Amino acid sequence: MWKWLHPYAKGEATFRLLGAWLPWLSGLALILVSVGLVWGLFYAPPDYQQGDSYRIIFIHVPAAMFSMGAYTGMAIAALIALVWQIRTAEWAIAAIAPVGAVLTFVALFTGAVWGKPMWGTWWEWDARLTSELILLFLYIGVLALYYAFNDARTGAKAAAILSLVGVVNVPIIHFSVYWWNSLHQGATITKFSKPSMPPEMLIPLLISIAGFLFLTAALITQRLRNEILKQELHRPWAMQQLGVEANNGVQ
Amino acid sequence: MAFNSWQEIIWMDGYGFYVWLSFGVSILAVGLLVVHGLLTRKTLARMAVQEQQRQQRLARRKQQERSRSKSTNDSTS
Amino acid sequence: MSVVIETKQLTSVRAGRTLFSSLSLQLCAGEILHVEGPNGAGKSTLLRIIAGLLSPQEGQVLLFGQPQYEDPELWQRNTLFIGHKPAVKAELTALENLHYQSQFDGAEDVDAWHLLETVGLLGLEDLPAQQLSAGQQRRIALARLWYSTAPLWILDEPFTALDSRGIKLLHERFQHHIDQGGALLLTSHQPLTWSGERLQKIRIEPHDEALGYE
Amino acid sequence: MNNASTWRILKTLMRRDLAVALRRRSDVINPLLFVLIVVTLFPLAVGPGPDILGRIATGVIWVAALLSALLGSERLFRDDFLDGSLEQMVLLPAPLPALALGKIVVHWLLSGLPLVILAPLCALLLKLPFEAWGTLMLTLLVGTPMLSAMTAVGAALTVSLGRGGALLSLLLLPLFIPLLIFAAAAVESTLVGTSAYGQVVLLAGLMLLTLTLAPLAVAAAIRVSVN
Repeated sequence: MWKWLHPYAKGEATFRLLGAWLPWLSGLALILVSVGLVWGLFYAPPDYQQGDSYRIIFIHVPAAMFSMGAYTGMAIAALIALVWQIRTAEWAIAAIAPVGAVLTFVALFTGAVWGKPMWGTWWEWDARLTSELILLFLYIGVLALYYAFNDARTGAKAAAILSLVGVVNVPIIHFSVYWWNSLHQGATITKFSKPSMPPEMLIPLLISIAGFLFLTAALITQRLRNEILKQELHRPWAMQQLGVEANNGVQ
Repeated sequence: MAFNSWQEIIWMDGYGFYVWLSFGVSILAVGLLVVHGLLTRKTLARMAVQEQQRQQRLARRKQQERSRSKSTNDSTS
Repeated sequence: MSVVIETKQLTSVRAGRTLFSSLSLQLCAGEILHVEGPNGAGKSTLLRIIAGLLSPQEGQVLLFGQPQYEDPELWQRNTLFIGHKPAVKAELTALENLHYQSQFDGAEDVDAWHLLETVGLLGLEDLPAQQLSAGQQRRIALARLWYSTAPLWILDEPFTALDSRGIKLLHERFQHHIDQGGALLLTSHQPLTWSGERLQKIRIEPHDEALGYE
Repeated sequence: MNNASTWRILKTLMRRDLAVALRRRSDVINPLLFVLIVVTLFPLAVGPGPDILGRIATGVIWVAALLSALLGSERLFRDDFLDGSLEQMVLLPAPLPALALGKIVVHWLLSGLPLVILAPLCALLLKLPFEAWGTLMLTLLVGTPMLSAMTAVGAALTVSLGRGGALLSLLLLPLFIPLLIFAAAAVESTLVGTSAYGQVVLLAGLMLLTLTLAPLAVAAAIRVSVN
């Protein structure tokens, strides 16, 4: 029934709402990320085992968290798009996927760089890193499928189906990779599971996590706004937003 | 402050390269994403201009047709 | 006359372009509706929406007064759709194709040999369909019409690739169908040789709502 | 709704697909030959010593199976899409997921099942110790239906694209990972003398899950593709 409510005003209303949020989201993201990272980099004490190399955690952990979180969000958007046929949800897939992919890349890259001083190798088939790598492939798959079709609507629907198939598989993949990892190298210490972190480290980490939450939201909002404009380009309001006066035909 | 000098901050107990590489590439990646979003907006503005021109062409054509049909109607009546 | 199919305020947008908006039509038993319009106007889209392959942006389609999504099986049993592509398997013979098709349609006692002769494929019954011409493949697909009991036929360009005898044959079949109280919805660039009140026409024009025409 | 007619339509669909496939035997045989050739290449690449080959045998056979599944995936819906049978399938008065399951079953009969039968030959070529042959075949028997089902999802999503080949591998291969891990682990545990029961049961569970959910995804994807 949502479908029947203001089908034309909807894109515009969503666009304006997102526009109202965007400054707040980006502002909070900028402040919190800066505070979290500066604190983590310069003020938090060094780790007694890993020295200063552990400071990568302040980027790695939030990025890893929201790389998974964004995928879940994308799958929820996909479900809404398929069940209720809401177009904004279809566009949200295209907005979330690149953000999620970049976060996944960041988690993967920082994890690998961290691995070098820890394990002496740039790439270790660690369960978390392997999961992130597979997640990156899943994101790329969704993006590739989205843009493979000439008709944007068809591409969005296909990508939505794929996201849902993916989200069913993510826990299975996750479990299988962890299980496989324990099978092959049960003895290695996992660097991520800190039983107790002193508050001087935990607080900046939590701030950084909060910052990444807003960062993710702000990035998605920016891209979703673009996506709405792109799909509604022929409508007068969208052209006005882009600084062009629409030609409303002959009077 | 866990460090006493700039050198210490950069050196990071020997881990400086890894820490700064991680932070640098991460910030670069997110920055590129933001820039890409802004560039997309620019491209959209260009597409909007094209759309406007297309609409104008169609409108002009429609007006021509309308005035022509009006004139033929006038002459027959 | 009883209304077979009815559309209310249909709107379709494909690839950002509005093909038609607020399209309402009615088709009664014993009538033919010819959908006309230039290339790309959305004739095929309209037919595919009515057949249930596509969903419209807005509006609804009613078959015997029932909306499409309420009972898809009722819908599928009472309509017959043949699109641009004949749905003929190239690896199978004409006979096998017709056999499987009639099984799908739930037609029990179809005399496939006789039917193929009727549609002008005598002597070609057991050749793989890939050895037949486009028009002959089309005849295999159209053979469905000779046993179909579906009240509504939806045919997208049924005359494509047919020769004049094929066209005449098809016309006769259509006449039979509407005489029996069936309804027929079709697109065609061929002029239809019908006259009288049984033939309705609807024209879809390219349409740009962003300009505020109409 | 009407079970008798659904069943009749499903049977007709499967019979027709089998008939078509039997007319195009090379489509069935080529993926199997592909597996055989990949298996032949490995001893040439890593050396014919039984210790190395035995260790990598399961992995090689399974990876070859995954790749051949991709290779044969076009057969599932491509021709149907091009000749219009796919849109007619959507319009049949039967639930589309049931028909999708029918297509998956036919595909498995012609790709998965022959692979299970071919497995001993591959195991022989790769010098897999004899005691693990049974487990290998069992994992293939349980795993290949999943392979067919997932392939069907990918094929249905990409069928309307002209050349979906590379895209299809990108979409599907990450989803095959759990299958690969558990299948390899099952054979591995047989080799070290422990029971493979747990892994095989896990695989069977995954197979049931996949066979329940995949037809729904395939049906949704077909509806999008015939657009």
